[in-house]
Amino acid sequence: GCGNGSDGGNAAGDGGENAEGGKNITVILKNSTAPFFISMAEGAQAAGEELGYNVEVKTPVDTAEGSGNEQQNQLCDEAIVNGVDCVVLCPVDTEAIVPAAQRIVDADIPVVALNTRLGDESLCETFVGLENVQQGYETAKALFEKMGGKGTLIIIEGSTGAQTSLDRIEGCKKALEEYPDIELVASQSANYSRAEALNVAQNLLQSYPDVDAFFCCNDEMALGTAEAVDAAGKTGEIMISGQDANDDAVSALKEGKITLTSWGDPYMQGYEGVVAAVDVLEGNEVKEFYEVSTKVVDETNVDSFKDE
Amino acid sequence: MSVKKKNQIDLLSRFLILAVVCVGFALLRPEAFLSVDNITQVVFQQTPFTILMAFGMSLAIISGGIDISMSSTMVLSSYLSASYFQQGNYFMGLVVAFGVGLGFGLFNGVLISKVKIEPFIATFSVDFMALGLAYVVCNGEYVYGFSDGFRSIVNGYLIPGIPNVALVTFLVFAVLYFLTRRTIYGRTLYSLGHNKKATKLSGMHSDGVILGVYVTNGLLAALTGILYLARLNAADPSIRGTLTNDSIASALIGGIAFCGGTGSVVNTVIGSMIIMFIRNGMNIMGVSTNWQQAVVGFVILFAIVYERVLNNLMAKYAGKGNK
Amino acid sequence: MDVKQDNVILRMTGITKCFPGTLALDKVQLTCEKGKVHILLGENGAGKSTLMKIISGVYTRDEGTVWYDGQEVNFTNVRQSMEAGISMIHQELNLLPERTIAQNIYLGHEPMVKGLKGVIDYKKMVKDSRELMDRLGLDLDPNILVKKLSIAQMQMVEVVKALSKEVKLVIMDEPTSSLTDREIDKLFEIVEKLKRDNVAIIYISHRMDEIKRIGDCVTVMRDGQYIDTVDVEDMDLDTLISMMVGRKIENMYERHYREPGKVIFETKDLSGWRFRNVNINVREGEIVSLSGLIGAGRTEIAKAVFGDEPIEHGSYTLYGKQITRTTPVKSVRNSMGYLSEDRKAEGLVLQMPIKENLVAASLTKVFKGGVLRSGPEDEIGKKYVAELRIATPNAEKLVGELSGGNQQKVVIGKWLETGCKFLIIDEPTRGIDVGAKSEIYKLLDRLVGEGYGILMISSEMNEVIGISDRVYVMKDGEITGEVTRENMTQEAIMRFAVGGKERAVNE
Amino acid sequence: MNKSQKGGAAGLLAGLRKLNIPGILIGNIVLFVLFGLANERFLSSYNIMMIFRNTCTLLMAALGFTLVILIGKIDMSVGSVVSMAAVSVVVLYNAGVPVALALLLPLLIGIAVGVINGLLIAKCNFDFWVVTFGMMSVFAGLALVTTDGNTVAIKNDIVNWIGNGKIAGIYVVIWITVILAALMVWIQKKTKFGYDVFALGGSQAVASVSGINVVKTSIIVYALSGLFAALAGVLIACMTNSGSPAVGVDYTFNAMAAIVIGGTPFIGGKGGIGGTILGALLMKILASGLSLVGIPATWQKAITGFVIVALIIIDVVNDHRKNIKAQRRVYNNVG
Ligand SMILES: Nc1ncnc2c1ncn2[C@@H]1O[C@H](COP(=O)(O)OP(=O)(O)OP(=O)(O)O)[C@@H](O)[C@H]1O
Ligand SMILES: Nc1ncnc2c1ncn2[C@@H]1O[C@H](COP(=O)(O)OP(=O)(O)OP(=O)(O)O)[C@@H](O)[C@H]1O
Ligand SMILES: [Mg+2]
Ligand SMILES: [Mg+2]
Repeated sequence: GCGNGSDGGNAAGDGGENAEGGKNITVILKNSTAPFFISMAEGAQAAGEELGYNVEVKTPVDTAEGSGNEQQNQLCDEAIVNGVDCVVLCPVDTEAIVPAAQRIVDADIPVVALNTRLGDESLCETFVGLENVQQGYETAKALFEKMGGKGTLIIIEGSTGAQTSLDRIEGCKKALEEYPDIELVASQSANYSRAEALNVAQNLLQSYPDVDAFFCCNDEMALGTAEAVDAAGKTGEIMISGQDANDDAVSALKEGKITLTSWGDPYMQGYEGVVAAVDVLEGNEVKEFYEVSTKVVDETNVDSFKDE
Repeated sequence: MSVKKKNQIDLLSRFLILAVVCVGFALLRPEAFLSVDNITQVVFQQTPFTILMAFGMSLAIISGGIDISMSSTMVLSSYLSASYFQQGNYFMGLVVAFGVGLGFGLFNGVLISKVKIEPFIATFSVDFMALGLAYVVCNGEYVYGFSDGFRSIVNGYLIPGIPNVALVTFLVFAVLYFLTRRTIYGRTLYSLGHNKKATKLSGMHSDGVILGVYVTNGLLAALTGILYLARLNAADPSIRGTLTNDSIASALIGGIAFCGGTGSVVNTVIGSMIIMFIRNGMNIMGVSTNWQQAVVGFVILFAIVYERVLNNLMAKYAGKGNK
Repeated sequence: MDVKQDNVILRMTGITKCFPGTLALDKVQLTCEKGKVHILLGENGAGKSTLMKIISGVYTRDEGTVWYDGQEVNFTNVRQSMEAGISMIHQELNLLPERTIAQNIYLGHEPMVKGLKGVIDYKKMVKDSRELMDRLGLDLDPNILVKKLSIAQMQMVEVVKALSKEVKLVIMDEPTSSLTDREIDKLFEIVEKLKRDNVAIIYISHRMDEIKRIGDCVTVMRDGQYIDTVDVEDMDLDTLISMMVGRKIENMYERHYREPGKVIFETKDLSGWRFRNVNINVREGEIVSLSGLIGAGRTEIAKAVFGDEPIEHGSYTLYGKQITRTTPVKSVRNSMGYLSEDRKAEGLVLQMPIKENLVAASLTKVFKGGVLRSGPEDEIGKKYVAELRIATPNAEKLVGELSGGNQQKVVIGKWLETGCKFLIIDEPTRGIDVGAKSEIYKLLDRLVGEGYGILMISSEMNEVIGISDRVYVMKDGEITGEVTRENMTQEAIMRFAVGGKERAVNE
Repeated sequence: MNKSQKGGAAGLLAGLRKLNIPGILIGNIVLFVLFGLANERFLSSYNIMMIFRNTCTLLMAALGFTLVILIGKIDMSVGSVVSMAAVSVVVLYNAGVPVALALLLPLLIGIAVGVINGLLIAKCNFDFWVVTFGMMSVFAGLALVTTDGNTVAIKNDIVNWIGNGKIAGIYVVIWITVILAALMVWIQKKTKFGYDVFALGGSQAVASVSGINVVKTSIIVYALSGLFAALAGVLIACMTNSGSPAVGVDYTFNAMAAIVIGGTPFIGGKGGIGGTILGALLMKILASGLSLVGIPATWQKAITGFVIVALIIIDVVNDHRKNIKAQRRVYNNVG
């Protein structure tokens, strides 16, 4: 790609600068309703304001698996049509987005990958985000420590095939290797949904009433699982870990319904994503990977983790 | 064979499928599946939500239509009412929730009965509207944490041993069964499913009943939404999930024919139970979630073939009896 | 009856056909000759259509043999019989409303582009249809959609369709049930021409007057059984009818005329989609007929009055109540009944039991306070099955399993049960056998005796003249004349129906 | 008649009415103009090509499906076949199957699903909703199982060329879709098979007493529905260089919507593929336009719903008006 911030030619043949004269950055996220991504969008917008760039955040209309990628494809083309200067892309589907990313690159628009990697990493200037594997690993490790290094574990997976979910499971399994006394007894998907997690966890609790902990691939499912555990009257006995530290999960953590979660700071991810894009546009040197730190949140730092 | 008898046999055959599913899992994992806890949990806590939504789908199908907007109406109404319930303003919560349900139900009903739009396309568009508005309203602000008082409408026990949500579902079932089987409303509903024109020309309130069906569905969606708030302790757009598909599947597996005019809410209950027990059993067995949908599909196909075989056997038997 | 072997085109013997629950045909035989019109006679449900459908391959027989054109055949689908030169006009209209006349005429045997199998030559199709229609005297554009035609025109298109291929045997199953005299004449001309071309014709009709007009020989069937085959010349109609019904029917059109009472129904300049400025009235104890050619707009009046179609101008009074806008619900409440011309699509719910159809228009009686009491429903079912002599073991049977005449009785029962006093009946005996007809006429007579006012729409002249007190005649949406019982003749009615107002007045 | 002489807008409108342009086409044009006015980039050649490109897969899935609806039935399994085909291309290729076969075998899967549907429905007389819904569940599940839920990438030049290459400046997928759509329109309008489809939709009874082989025609219709759904899946695999088991989820309902908006009602027997093309286009124009003129994603769904309802209402009202007019015309002509 071209990292020098020139307008470049693009397929629509239009100049990239808008009326106010600032440069345009389009940020394409996965969805418009999850708190995680709304926070990310806010971060991106804030960075744009600070740095004097026009940041436009676009998301697919449907949050369901099926249409997400198709609609992101359309948004990529729209960015080309609008002749923006840089695209910050957080793909729903790592692999399926590659041709669309290729089209952006072919139109001489640089791409910054955000939060989730691209299937073909050569297409992006840089990746801003966190290592989900690492996040999963650290969360799992913290959970296992709390379990005292032994006991039984159930994994509640996200939507089958979702990259984030796969990575977090991989991280968890890596941690499992270090704790030979912890036994993984079951692993089932609840499609990132609170309602489904509630049913799945209830069902699994029938099979494994003595399970010691649930490792859930996001907070929504952790909250669903917490309700199942609560219904079984085992709150506090069974540990539950989530991911993302969204507001509901933080409340639940304070109530003691879930044990821990981890914070990937979506606001910072969005912010850093735009900063990286600006770096690219201004010709500054960019690293291959801007890592946003993750933090395990438990009852000790639940009130302060965002300030640190 | 009289209609009544044939319906009874159909129903019985669906019961048998349910029994086979249950016995199968019971043999495979008796200790987990057969526990009283597990069965009551599936029947009293998980199935009610599917059943309530599937009731609506069934009413629409019996009347010769379909309603795919219910799950989105449910999401929207639960969102809009959630904060009232959280603040303890139950009155406003109920007004808002049922108001939204009523509004969308009326809208559907008018589009279908007065404007004469096909039920699929009408409810398809309304589904877009309701879900779209839910996205707009929600805007990432989930509502979490309800008082124990509120949550007890699901988890509490007015009658020992039976959670309130099951009680509510049973009441809805009883009302709907009565409505569809014992009242003018029901008679018109079934008549409509078979022949709209003749129903209208007999001076029955056909438009009114169609309107009634979709309004009922809106209200059912609102009710389910409130129950979900209490069960999940949160308002969450992902609850929509696969409910539309599940409710169609419940009606189909339960034996409600899509051409309209046949089946009853009893079929719906059985259909929902079959699906939920399959889910439960497969979770318990630790089978990958990916297989669940395929298995539900196989059961649907199995059910029709099996029913055909049964019917043929019955006909043969009846034929012999006649000779 | 001796039959010259080489002249025989079709010979069926020992044909048996069983449907679940009914033995539709029991060892039936039939022999047809080239260039002859063979009439098939029998009550509703006697098995006539079933036998014909076996010939044309719609159904397959259970037992028996069929010789056709010199060899034994067993058609298992319609295509085979079509290719063998058999063509059938079915009892129901078999047209596609959304397709053009040409497409309907050549449905199933469309002309192909030369050298390209499977590609249709629409131009040729239109040209051929036009020729064919010209030949048969049907003046229509082959490119218009069939849904725009009147029922009579559709029926004529059916005839054209049947003759659009090389035929040796034409089966006509009640082709005239919805035709008026003018089209019937046209049809019979065609039949004569076919006879001259040495084509064999099997003809089914419930209109007894047609037997003598075109028939050569008659086969009578009853309850799925073969009764006899006779030459038309050798037989008088009454004997044929008693052979067919199994009893004698005396005085088909039995009416006890009385002095009519007060006016109960009166329209004032009523206009609607396809009629205008209609002024008619019906008095207590009267059967008033609306006559006219098919498509004159009579059904539209009935539908507008009942509330199924809008009234655009004018109004009507019913029992002193003035009505300008109504719906079926209100009409039933206003004590009106409407027996529609299409009983299967509009009158009955075929998949529901007899008793439930019987109470369909008076649900409040069996649903006290909206809730079902099963007692009254069963009683009503039993009552009408007995009273109207509906041929069924019980009132639980699905209406769809009844024969046409019995279905019609259920519809009548439905309206009787409402206790309405004003009844509009549209083609009450269409497709119904003589036996059932005479019973229906008796019933109507009884009803007016009890003070009912009846407005009857009928295309069958005999029945109009036979049982009505007065006749209004319509043409093209307007009432062109009124004929009273004193001067009620076919000619008087036809003059208004064909000529319209001016001519009738001038003469 | 006076009206058209008056000229001006009223005359133009009256003239347009006479042309009898379907509401859906007017809807398309109106949207095009509106979006064009709101943002001139909407009318850029790149964007228009992208709208066409985006329409391809939806239209492809709807092509065969339209025939199913024309015969008065439904095929709920379309979406699952789309997914299954997309996944199969990738899995087959990655398992070492030659690329041509990897692209063709999934089509056979589609045809097989269609034939099974057709046999169960037309031959064995099972309810078409139940059968196709069952098949939907089965194949949605199998697609998930095949890749264990993952999206799998495919790296092959031919595949990429089909999905992302161009001929004469226009995407290959657009060529393929246009050619197949044209072929289907031709088949539907000009061939015996097309005639039979309309006959079946008008009435099965009429078709069968007119000597049309109902069973065979139904099976072919379902097979085509499966084939085109599979084609859509294959195209998706080519366009995204990957196969994902969830890609087809929304295709069934979206295709149904495109078909119904396009003027083919569920009762069958009228309408046709021409309308479906416009219907599919309309859905994609809406999606692209709403986003391009800056309507927030959260609002787009609701607005799409409103537009569909509005269009359908216009259609229904129009139809109704035409019906009344036809009734009157008959009466005036006769009188
Ligand atoms: N498809 C069918 N399934 C079951 N029973 C049938 C079917 N078709 C006809 N029957 C029964 O077979 C018997 C003969 O019917 P058919 O239609 O041949 O009578 P028909 O002589 O043509 O009477 P109509 O004068 O009323 O037309 C009737 O009892 C009818 O109910
Ligand atoms: N010439 C026509 N053009 C279009 N539709 C017609 C025509 N004639 C009749 N129809 C329609 O066909 C249906 C049946 O018509 P039918 O042939 O019974 O004539 P009708 O107008 O109802 O008058 P009548 O009852 O006097 O025969 C009616 O609903 C009518 O709308
Ligand atoms: Mg008959
Ligand atoms: Mg009429």
